[in-house]
Amino acid sequence: MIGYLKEIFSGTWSLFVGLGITIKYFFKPVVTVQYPREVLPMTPRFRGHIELTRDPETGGDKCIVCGMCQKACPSNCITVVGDKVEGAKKKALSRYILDFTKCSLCGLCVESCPADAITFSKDYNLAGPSREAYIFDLKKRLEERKG
Amino acid sequence: MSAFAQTQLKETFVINLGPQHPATHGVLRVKLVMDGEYIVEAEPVLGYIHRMHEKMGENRTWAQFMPNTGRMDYLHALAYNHGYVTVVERAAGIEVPERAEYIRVITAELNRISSHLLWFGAFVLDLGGFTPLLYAFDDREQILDLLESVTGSRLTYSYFRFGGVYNDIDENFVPGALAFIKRLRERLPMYHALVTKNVILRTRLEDIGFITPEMCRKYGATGPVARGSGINFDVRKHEPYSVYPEFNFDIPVYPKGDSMARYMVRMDEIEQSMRIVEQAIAKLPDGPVMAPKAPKILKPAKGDYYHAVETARGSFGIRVVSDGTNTPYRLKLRSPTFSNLSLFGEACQGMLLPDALALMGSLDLVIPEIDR
Amino acid sequence: MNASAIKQAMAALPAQAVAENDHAKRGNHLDVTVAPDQVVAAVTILDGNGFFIEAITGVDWLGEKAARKKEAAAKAAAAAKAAAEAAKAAGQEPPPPPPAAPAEPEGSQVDDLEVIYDFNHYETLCRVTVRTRVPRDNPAVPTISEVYAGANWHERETHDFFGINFVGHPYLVPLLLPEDADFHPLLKDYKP
Amino acid sequence: MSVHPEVIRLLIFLVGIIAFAALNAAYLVWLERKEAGHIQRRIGPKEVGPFGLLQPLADGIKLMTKQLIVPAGVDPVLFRIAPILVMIPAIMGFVTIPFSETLVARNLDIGLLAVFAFASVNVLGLLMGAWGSRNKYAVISAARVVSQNVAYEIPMLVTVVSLVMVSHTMNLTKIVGQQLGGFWHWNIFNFAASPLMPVAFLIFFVCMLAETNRAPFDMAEAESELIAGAFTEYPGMGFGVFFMAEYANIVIGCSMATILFLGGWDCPFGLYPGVHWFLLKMYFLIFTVIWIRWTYPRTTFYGLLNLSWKILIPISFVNLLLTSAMLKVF
Amino acid sequence: MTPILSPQGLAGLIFLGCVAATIAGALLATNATRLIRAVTGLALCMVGVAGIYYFLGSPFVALMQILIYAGAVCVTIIFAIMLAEPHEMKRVGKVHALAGPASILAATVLVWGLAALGTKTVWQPVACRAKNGTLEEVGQSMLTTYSMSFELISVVLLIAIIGSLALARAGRSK
Amino acid sequence: MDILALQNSLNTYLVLGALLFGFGAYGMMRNRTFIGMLISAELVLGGASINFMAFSRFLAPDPTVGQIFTLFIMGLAAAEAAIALSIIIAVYRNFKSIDTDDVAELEG
Repeated sequence: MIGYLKEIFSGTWSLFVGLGITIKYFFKPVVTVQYPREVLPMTPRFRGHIELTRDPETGGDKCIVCGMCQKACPSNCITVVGDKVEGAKKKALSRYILDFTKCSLCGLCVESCPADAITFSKDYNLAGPSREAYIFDLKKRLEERKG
Repeated sequence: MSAFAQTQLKETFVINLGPQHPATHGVLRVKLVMDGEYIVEAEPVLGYIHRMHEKMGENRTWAQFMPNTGRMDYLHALAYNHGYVTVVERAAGIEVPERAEYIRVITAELNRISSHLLWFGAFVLDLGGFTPLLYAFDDREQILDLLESVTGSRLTYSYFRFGGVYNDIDENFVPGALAFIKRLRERLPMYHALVTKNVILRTRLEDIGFITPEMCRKYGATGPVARGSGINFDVRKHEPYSVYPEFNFDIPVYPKGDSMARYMVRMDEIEQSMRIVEQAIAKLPDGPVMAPKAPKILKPAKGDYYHAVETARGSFGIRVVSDGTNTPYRLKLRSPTFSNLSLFGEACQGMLLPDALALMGSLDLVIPEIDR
Repeated sequence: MNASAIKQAMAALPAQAVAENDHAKRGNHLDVTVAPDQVVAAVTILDGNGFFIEAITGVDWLGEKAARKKEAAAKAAAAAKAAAEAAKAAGQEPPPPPPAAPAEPEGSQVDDLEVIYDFNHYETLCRVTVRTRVPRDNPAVPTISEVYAGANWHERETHDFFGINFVGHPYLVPLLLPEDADFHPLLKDYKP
Repeated sequence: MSVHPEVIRLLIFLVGIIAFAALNAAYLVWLERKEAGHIQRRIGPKEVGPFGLLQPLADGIKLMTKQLIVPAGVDPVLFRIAPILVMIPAIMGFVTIPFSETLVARNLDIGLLAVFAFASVNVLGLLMGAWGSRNKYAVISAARVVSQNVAYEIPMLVTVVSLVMVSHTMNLTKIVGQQLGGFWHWNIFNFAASPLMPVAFLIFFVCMLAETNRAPFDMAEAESELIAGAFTEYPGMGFGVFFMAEYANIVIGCSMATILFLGGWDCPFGLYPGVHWFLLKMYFLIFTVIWIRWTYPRTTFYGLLNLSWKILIPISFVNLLLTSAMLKVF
Repeated sequence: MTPILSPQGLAGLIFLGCVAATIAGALLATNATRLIRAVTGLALCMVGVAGIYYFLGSPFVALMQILIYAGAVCVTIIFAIMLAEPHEMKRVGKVHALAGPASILAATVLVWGLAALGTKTVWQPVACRAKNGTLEEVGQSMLTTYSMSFELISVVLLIAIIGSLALARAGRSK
Repeated sequence: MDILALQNSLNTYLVLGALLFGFGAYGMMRNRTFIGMLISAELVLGGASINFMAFSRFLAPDPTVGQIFTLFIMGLAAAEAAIALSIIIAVYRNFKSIDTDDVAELEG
């Protein structure tokens, strides 16, 4: 009989303890980020989709069209197209196609790049109306991205 | 048909639990033969998100397979990375700098805590309590922030490389990790007061959902499921890898074998993982984080190699068969939950539906890892 | 349970080969190769010694025999060449060309599928790998799901991926692949 | 043709009650989401209107614009009749509830009985909806609803009987009238009637939770087990009506707890009694109901029956005996 | 003619509604093709009867009627249907070709006889009534004059509980 | 006839009671399942109760009697329902049918 009452009491007490915890949190400030209103900055190492880096001297890309990124990519989402430039020894990048629908953001391409020509963007607000919207030409993006 | 099934009336009906069901946490389907609310037979039906990782491995280079490993168990991705890099390093004979191993252990253990926290929340959600899930998420976010600042990703890290780690930790990481541990130490008693000691939860977990040690052995259960049945088996102690022998930690073992035992094992493991992280941070040596001589193009010697790591869900074994080329000849991924789930059919016979769901939750299923 | 005890126990099986491995290098302690009909016996020994099942899988050795033959031929040719050169250097008559590459035993033109069973022990560290080989054109192995209930799913999975027929399996239907799948993706000659 | 004032009064009250029930249901959803949000350290609805106050409206419009699908294979009559059958008793329950001394639609002498009589019909509606859905989850849910309600009606009614013994009437207005004059007169502190009165209040409250299928006794719609239980097949407003009835039942249950134990419209300090005190107490109880839901995991079936048969029923009988003994003694 | 929009008129309207509910419910209960609908009919009928009790000056009995019939008996019956006939798509039962017309005939004769008997008889209203039939009086006489039958009813209920438990358990142990 | 004042006449109730009784009798004859018969029995009881209540309201010197009788009938009906349903379930366990004819055949 004592045990029975004790059990009831301890059980009920545990319930009240639970209520006490939740009401304490009820009065604490919220911890969520109101996402579209507030935007958190991404950490420096955040791996977004890749982006061509700007060469500070020429203002263009640094790509040497070696195709290492293309080879390193596990999902075959990179296509690098280069043109032979008259006079110059190296090829110049004409198009850098990233099929973002296939990309798994693993970062192997950035690691494999011998010229540091690609880097991760910090852009995570990606939305588009169609699949085609995710086939990026990074060269074009670089040109559009001023500064 | 089990003995239980035969003693019952043949008034059974079939329920399809899933593939879309709130309690299966993914696309798992369980075909239940029920007598009223009692389960007569249960047959998990797998393969709804089967992606054939093993074949993918045969079609890409050793390094290219790395992102796949984190995508199997997205909750404890770093352990999977760890298992894969270690087996390939073993095959190729790459020495890893000590600092890299320490960083691997620290991040993997933090990841284990995050996995257990998510499990804790999801498990209580299975039992009908929603709030603990969000409290656990609050804590888990802190870990994910830490890991993101180091690895650049929040879920599928692909952080480890053959011969080290991709990037050294930044200066904020160590204070951040210590602050997080302090915070979680303060929060854990709250979890216990809110959930563990709650009389409703206790009636739902205690003495229900028994898994015997013999069943574990026959089905190959590992991890918290086995430890909840009194089996002192943890790959980190049993078959030490990386720098785990350097650390002083306990393996929580609960002999009872009910759902509560598995719950307690995981809750205690959070504390043990925090201990490991603290010790590793204290001992963290200086030095490079990448082996200097790590080859760019890997061609491990012919032969087959096996390596197992302890993930949050049990022993993840990976067998690679190399033919000496730059692609694996065969990759076998032995996922712990596959074995753990296989005993569900036997364990839940004669149970009530809500108890069976509690049992299923206590197995800590991650469906992509089962289906691979 | 140490490896040598298991080795001794396994020695009773006919037609077996047991190799002790360097655990640090290969990740297992014991490699037991048995004939397909001995699998159940070998697994029963492990069961009696308290091992738990880790996994069952297969490996497709397509082209292995051809490669080996080629290798043997190359080796023989190289040996012959070396011998000839040695003889030439010694100023002797070149020896008669060696007989054609040693004929393989009959029926061996078909490559093998290897079935690998991994076992481990809860108390003491001892990983045992049981291997068996079956011809690709008739891959049939007796099931061990009678011994280890957990083998049921692993065998179904292996059946999915390799088409290996586990004779006596209670429910050998696709587990991970679609119910009506009749292809076996991990075979090396599988083209999607 | 002159219209009798009593008729007009009844009609006004009827309209008022329906409006009150519907508005309450809508804004209790808002309260529930907001409270859950803050307990979980989030905000809850905030986009529609200030503090998300128009969210119930948006939800209502959404539910109403959904197609009313009657799935193939269901019993169409039962399927359609069940939401109504759940809603009508919920509205009827309001008829006899006195919100203040004068604010009562129909002051029945046996108002207490009326509330419980109408509340008992609720089960029938749920049962029919679940059975009519021809969904296995719904049928399991139906079986649970019945056992739960049967098991909890007993301690609830026994507690209420002991209260009726104390107050000698089943007229709700009179029951409150006896408790007027400060919180020490309330039945919950009426130790002269039975020392177990606070416990009786707890029992009543727990039974009320179980009767209204609220967490932690929401096994009828246990979403992690039975998806949505009895409501699994209901689309749009069919589901909405069930939902409204559930909240209306909570309001009735909390009102009854207020009237029976907490002195109804009485001010705790004996000053200025009025409808505001009633609403304050009732909404505090509703707040507690929601608070409980977002704190505890769900019980199981046997846990629930154990609680009822091993704890609540014995204690409520002890309370009954004590009350009658005290009545005889004093 | 009583005006509709007066308390009496409304009461009359509601009374007619109750009568309609009773008859419709009874019709449904006896003629439905599915048992579950028959129970719905029974519930409707009993709610109607409860309304009629209300008009007969006894709200207490009316509410008890709702509590017991709609809240308990109908629920129990539905429960039994669920337990016993999970696949109740078939008709209520096999009926002999003659059974329908014959039973209609028999029932009509019965109704006509009873109704005629009731309406043709000249009832003698009592001059003075000792009591008003209030709840207090009901309770008092239940515990004084009719205490024996009250006790008997409780014994019957107890036996019913034990009996049904015994019956239900007997099948389970097989 | 004042259709809105019907509730004040005894005959209305007597006819209604007779009707319910008749429905019950008809259902008893026609239905061939236990549950159907049980429902019909409840109708018969309801008809009888209406008569009791009506007489008690209009004629009896002590109007409590009818009410008490009705209450007793309700108690009996509840007990009857409980017993009948447990019988039905027991029968169903044994014969897998709640059809009276099936049970009779199996017995013979």
